[in-house]
Amino acid sequence: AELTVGFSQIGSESGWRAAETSVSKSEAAKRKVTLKIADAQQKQENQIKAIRSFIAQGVDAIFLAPVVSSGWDAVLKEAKEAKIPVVLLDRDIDPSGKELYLTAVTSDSVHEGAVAGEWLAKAMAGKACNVVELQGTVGASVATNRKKGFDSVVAKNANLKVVRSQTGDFTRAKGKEVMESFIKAEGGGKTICAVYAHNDDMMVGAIQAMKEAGLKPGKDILTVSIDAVPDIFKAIAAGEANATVELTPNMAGPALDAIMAYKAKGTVPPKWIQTESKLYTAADDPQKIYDSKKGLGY
Amino acid sequence: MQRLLQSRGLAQIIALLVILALDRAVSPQFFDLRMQDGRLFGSLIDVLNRGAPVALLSLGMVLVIATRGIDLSVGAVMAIAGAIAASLADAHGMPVALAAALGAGLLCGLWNGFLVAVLGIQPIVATLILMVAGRGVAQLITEGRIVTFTAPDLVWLGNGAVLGVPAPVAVELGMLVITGAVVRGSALGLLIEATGGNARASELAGIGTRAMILAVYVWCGLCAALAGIIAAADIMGADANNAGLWLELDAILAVVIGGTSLFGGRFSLVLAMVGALIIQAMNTGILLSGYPPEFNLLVKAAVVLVVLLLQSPRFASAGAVLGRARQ
Amino acid sequence: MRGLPPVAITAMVFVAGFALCTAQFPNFASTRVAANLLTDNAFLGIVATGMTFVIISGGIDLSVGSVIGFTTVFVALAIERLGVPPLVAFAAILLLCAAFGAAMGAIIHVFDMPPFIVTLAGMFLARGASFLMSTESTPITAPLYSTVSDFALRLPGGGRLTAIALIMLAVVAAGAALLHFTRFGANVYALGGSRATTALMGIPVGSMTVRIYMLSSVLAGLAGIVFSFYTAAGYSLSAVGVELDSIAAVVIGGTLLTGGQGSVAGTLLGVLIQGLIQTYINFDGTLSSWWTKIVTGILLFAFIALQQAMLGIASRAGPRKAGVLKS
Amino acid sequence: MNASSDPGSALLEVRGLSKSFGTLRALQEVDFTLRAGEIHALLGENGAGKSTLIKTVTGVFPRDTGIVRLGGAEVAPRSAKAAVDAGIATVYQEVNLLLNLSVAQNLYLGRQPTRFGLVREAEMRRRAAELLAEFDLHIDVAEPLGNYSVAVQHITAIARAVDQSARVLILDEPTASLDRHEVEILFAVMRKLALRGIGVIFVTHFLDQVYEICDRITVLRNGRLIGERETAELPRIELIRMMLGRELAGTTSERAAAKVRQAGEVCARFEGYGKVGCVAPFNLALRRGEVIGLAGLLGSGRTETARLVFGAERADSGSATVEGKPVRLQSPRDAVAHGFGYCPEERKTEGIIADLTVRENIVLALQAKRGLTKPLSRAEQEGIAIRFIRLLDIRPPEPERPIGLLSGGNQQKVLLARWLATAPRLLVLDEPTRGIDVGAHAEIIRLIRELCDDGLALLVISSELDEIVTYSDRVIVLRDRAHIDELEGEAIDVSNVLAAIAATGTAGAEAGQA
Ligand SMILES: Nc1ncnc2c1ncn2[C@@H]1O[C@H](COP(=O)(O)OP(=O)(O)OP(=O)(O)O)[C@@H](O)[C@H]1O
Ligand SMILES: Nc1ncnc2c1ncn2[C@@H]1O[C@H](COP(=O)(O)OP(=O)(O)OP(=O)(O)O)[C@@H](O)[C@H]1O
Ligand SMILES: [Mg+2]
Ligand SMILES: [Mg+2]
Repeated sequence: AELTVGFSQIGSESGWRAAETSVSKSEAAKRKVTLKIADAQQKQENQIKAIRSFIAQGVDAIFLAPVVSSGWDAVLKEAKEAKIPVVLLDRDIDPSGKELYLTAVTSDSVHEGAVAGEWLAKAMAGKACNVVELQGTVGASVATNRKKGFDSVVAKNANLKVVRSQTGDFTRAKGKEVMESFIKAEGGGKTICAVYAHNDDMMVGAIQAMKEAGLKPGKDILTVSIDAVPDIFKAIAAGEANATVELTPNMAGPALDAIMAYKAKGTVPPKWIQTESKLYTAADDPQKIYDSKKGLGY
Repeated sequence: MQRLLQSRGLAQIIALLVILALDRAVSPQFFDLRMQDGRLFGSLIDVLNRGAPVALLSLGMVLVIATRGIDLSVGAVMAIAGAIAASLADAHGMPVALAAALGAGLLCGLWNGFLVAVLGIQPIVATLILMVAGRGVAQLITEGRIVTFTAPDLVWLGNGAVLGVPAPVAVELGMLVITGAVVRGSALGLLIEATGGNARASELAGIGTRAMILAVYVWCGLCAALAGIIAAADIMGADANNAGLWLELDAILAVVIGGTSLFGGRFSLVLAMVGALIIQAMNTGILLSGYPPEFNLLVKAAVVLVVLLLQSPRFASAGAVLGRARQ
Repeated sequence: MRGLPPVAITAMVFVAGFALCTAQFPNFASTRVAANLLTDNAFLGIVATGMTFVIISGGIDLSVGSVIGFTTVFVALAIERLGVPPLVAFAAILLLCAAFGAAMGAIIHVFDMPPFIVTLAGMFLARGASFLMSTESTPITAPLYSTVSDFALRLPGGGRLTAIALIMLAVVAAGAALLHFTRFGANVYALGGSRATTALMGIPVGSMTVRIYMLSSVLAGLAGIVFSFYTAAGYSLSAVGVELDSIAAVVIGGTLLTGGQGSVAGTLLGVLIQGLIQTYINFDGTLSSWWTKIVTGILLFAFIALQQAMLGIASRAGPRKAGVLKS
Repeated sequence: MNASSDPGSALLEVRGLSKSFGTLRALQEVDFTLRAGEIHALLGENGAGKSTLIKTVTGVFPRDTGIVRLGGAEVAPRSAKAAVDAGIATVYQEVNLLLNLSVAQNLYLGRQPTRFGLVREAEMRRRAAELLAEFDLHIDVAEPLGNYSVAVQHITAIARAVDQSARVLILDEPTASLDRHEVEILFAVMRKLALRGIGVIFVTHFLDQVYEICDRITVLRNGRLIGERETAELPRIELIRMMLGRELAGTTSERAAAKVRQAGEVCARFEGYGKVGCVAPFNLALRRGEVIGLAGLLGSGRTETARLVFGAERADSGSATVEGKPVRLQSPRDAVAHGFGYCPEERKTEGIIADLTVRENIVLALQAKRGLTKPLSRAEQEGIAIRFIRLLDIRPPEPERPIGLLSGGNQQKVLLARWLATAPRLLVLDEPTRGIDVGAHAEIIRLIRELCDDGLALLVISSELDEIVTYSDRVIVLRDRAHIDELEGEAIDVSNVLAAIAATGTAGAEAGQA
């Protein structure tokens, strides 16, 4: 029989999220699964409401892209009581909920931050480097984790130093604004050696700010950011950005496979299906990646 | 009257100067200016430049508030206008993109005005509808993506310069002059103030209060559209998800800091602009200060309260009032 | 009685909406959906009750969403990090909220500042303070929490009337009694009619203002506690934008934003109507993020327009009150 | 002159009270003495400082200097509530109570009967109905106060104060919107209270009422005390001289018909004009240079007639013509465009725009008529404002003062100026002399006459029959929302109008309250 899966998506706060949604749809269509997507507009309470209404509708499985890590126990317990398997997408939840979901298809955002940090440590090769950091939305778990991962690398490399860190709310406009003020505060940008941004969108804005200040991003100031959205590859191709860490938008594909196997044959998937956090630089033919990613709905 | 206006704006001007002085204190190079690619460059310019969207919004908002209304949809209208401009710019050129975006702003304003003036829905709910749906419309246009463009004349609106003055600042000042000319050069200003002061009495004095209300919402929509175009031009792309998000609150704040009462009546365009600058000077100062971002909101809350307390007519006599423990 | 006709109309609108949903989705009309409506909107119902008092008194409280967020973080940290017994933590946070609301009320009254702005600063302050405490989401594992979240009255048909739904209904009932049957309630209406006149009639306007904002903040704190039951966690970004949801609920419930009229029962209906819209969209399940927003806006408009039309018909059918100018 | 020389009976003593608003010295070293059991008139021109004196005594305004003694003990109430607690109950001039609350709540706000903290609604209503019955008012006290006429609202305010007054009752122009019958009832209540030893302060511009009920009189002028006299010893002419500081030119109460004006052509005509539930269809022709008075009891439909004529209500039957051409009056805007003007009865809510200056209030209608694109220059505005401030003697003569800070009478003059500035062909005045002092009253009536001589058509509503009779060329009598009679020429006198109002017998006050 055909499967109906309810997907409680966070929202569409970024291009990456939009891409995840559209990739999920096409992956479901490929497998002839009916995907009901409920958009939570970035609110946990809406996600809980959506899950409860999926239970009320009696779907076959529930996908959850949790906006935060805590606070899911009660509602997931309800799903369990109703015998509906739950799969987490792109983020994990607190350990207390381990029993309540079938599997989690996620990347590790602490790891992503660490990958970015290690690239910078390698690029500097022991030279002293003042880093400025563009954080994501204050309080967002991705922001907290990507900071944590990066900081762990900085702690191990005495030559790296985060001199300024401010939130750019994951957006281009704020990324640009914050970078502008970093440049002013750091002597016209002369004392900055690298920028680390929690996502590519902020970096795209920061690159504009550097250019307008007469600096050469990618050369005067190195850049490393996370997500691997198409526009950053354009910048890498133009030599204006140096590195990005990929967060794949295809979380639903592996999740659907797991669910279908579980429903058909009762195969219990591993508790964590980790997606790769791949690092891209100018060495990876950025133009080609840009072309391949363009159509994905970023 | 001349004297009155000056004394009316005094508190705001002082607040702006104090905040600029604080900015200087956290960032010694705050007042440094230099030319960079034919364009003035420095933190002070950033304040004007980054403040442009909120300043434009507050130009429209101040008129709406003067009629006792409020417009929560301006952020969403910004997103719509930006999305339209960005999606049309490369294919159809700047004039078409600009006209379409401004036209959309006008329509949005007309819709809000229709709900408020004709259907008699309370302004805050009436505009809440567009605040919710409008961002959806903007995302529909961009399909959730960030739509980028390269059309140089549109990009110029964000990054270009007129005689060294960044284009957004020039647009901002131009709009102030135009709005001032329209509102104070005609009888509109007086009739708006009358409508906001007492709509029933104004109607009985022969003022077409509905037309007034419709007009201010349309103007507010236009200003918001312009702000949206500038925000898009600034990042050379339309970010429908985030453009103008929560800016309606900043715009309302700017208007109130500018001394216009939320209960309508008297308004001042210039002081609303000053209010927007106060907010941006504060934001820029926060960014320059190097404090962790967790403190941003606390600083903002404190500054807002202090600025408004200073303006409160009761502040001077506060000691006496508190002393007497008035009920 | 005061406010009854609009409430009756709102109730009819809700019933009509529910019937339409049922017509489209047969398993909509189940006790599960109905009970979910109450549980999922429990915290909203509680804040909106407080907001009703504020709005009827002619004010507004934008800080409630942040106060909920602050409360969840405070409670979570107190219980998990400091090992405070839950009930003690609850008492402490409610006291803190009371002080916070009282401070806002006092500033509004003593300095004669617009509530919109004072509570906006309160919103920044509370959200900023919760960032300072913790930016991470903290799970709460206290046994009380699982006891409460496991408790539910089972309804025939699979519905569960949960503890938090019951708390909400109790708050609404108590709020209605307070508003409609006490001196305090009458004074709230009086303030909304006219502050100046109320003062001249010998009502202590200042202490009333303080108490009204205190009530709103305490209920927001209670909603925060309920929210922490709902999610069993404390998170600094929870309940962002809830102030607008609750204002919309109050206004949809027939309370005038200008003050002086309204009811708690209407507010509950307003909350349920909003919940209905969301449930409908979730049942549909085909809407993209943007269509969700657009459809929410359209449905909001449809409800308000329907209500406005029915009110218009009701007032036309009734006896015309001489000398009342429509405005 | 110093009444406090008889200290045993002084109930409320005010000594050296001063109060300034910015540079304006509203009260300067005012003394005032109220004895127990007396009814004391507080008189003066518009803006003399009567209301300010009252509000300063009750603590609504903080005072600059001076002391107040109540029953020998010094009191300094800091709020209206404190004054009530001290035993001083007040009906303030501008108070309209809370229109959104029920009549009963308005009467008992803050002191509702309660049980276990809950308001005993039924008990409160019973008491409210009883209290109002003393004023011969029999209405449903559960209805919102806003559903009733201004008169009912005023009686409610008075009833509340009377019910609260322990020692002193202050009434600031309570009779401005009451008709004779209601005034009679009020006076009876005041006398009863005085007999109980309560001191009553009574502010009014009706000198007849002063002589009818007051024991003593205190006169203020420009914020200063002019004198305090026994009513019996103060001739009317002398009183007026004290108030105005000059003689009053001519008296107002004689019929001007001596000088028969020849009515001009019809400038506006209404045929079968009416609206269901508002006013029954009527025929009305307005001629240039003619004053038509509308007479009737409260609630008889006079205001509605005015609003229909002005387009503030849309007629659902009949037709209107202006200068012979058929017109549609869908809104006040249409009416203004055809040269109509309308001074509404509720000055505060429908007339003034409190935040705007006197200048802006004066030019408003003219500007609305000219349209958006033809703004009056600042100089033109000032010219117009100054001209009318002089013409109508608006005080203080400052065009840049917010109108909300003017005294009630002066606000009324500004509204008149607003319409005169538009050079209208038809002016509708609803209670134009309400709350206006004797001097200004005479001026307004003189103005009405002059305006007619200049060819203006006037439709005037007034509850003062004397006044209507004085200037009307025709009087239309209304009852129960229908035009029932019309008097013309020699037939116009007070007794004839009264007879017409009461034509079907005992309609009387009950008709107004139905
Ligand atoms: N709140 C205020 N602020 C500034 N000026 C005021 C205020 N209230 C009254 N005034 C001014 O004080 C003067 C006295 O006004 P007041 O209201 O006491 O007059 P009044 O004798 O009661 O007149 P009326 O008979 O018209 O009611 C007036 O010139 C008025 O403009
Ligand atoms: N004494 C009363 N008791 C109850 N209702 C009244 C009373 N007087 C007036 N009303 C009601 O108040 C409404 C308003 O009357 P309104 O004042 O407009 O009439 P009016 O003829 O213009 O009288 P006036 O101009 O003298 O006040 C009417 O609907 C009438 O039914
Ligand atoms: Mg007075
Ligand atoms: Mg009337």
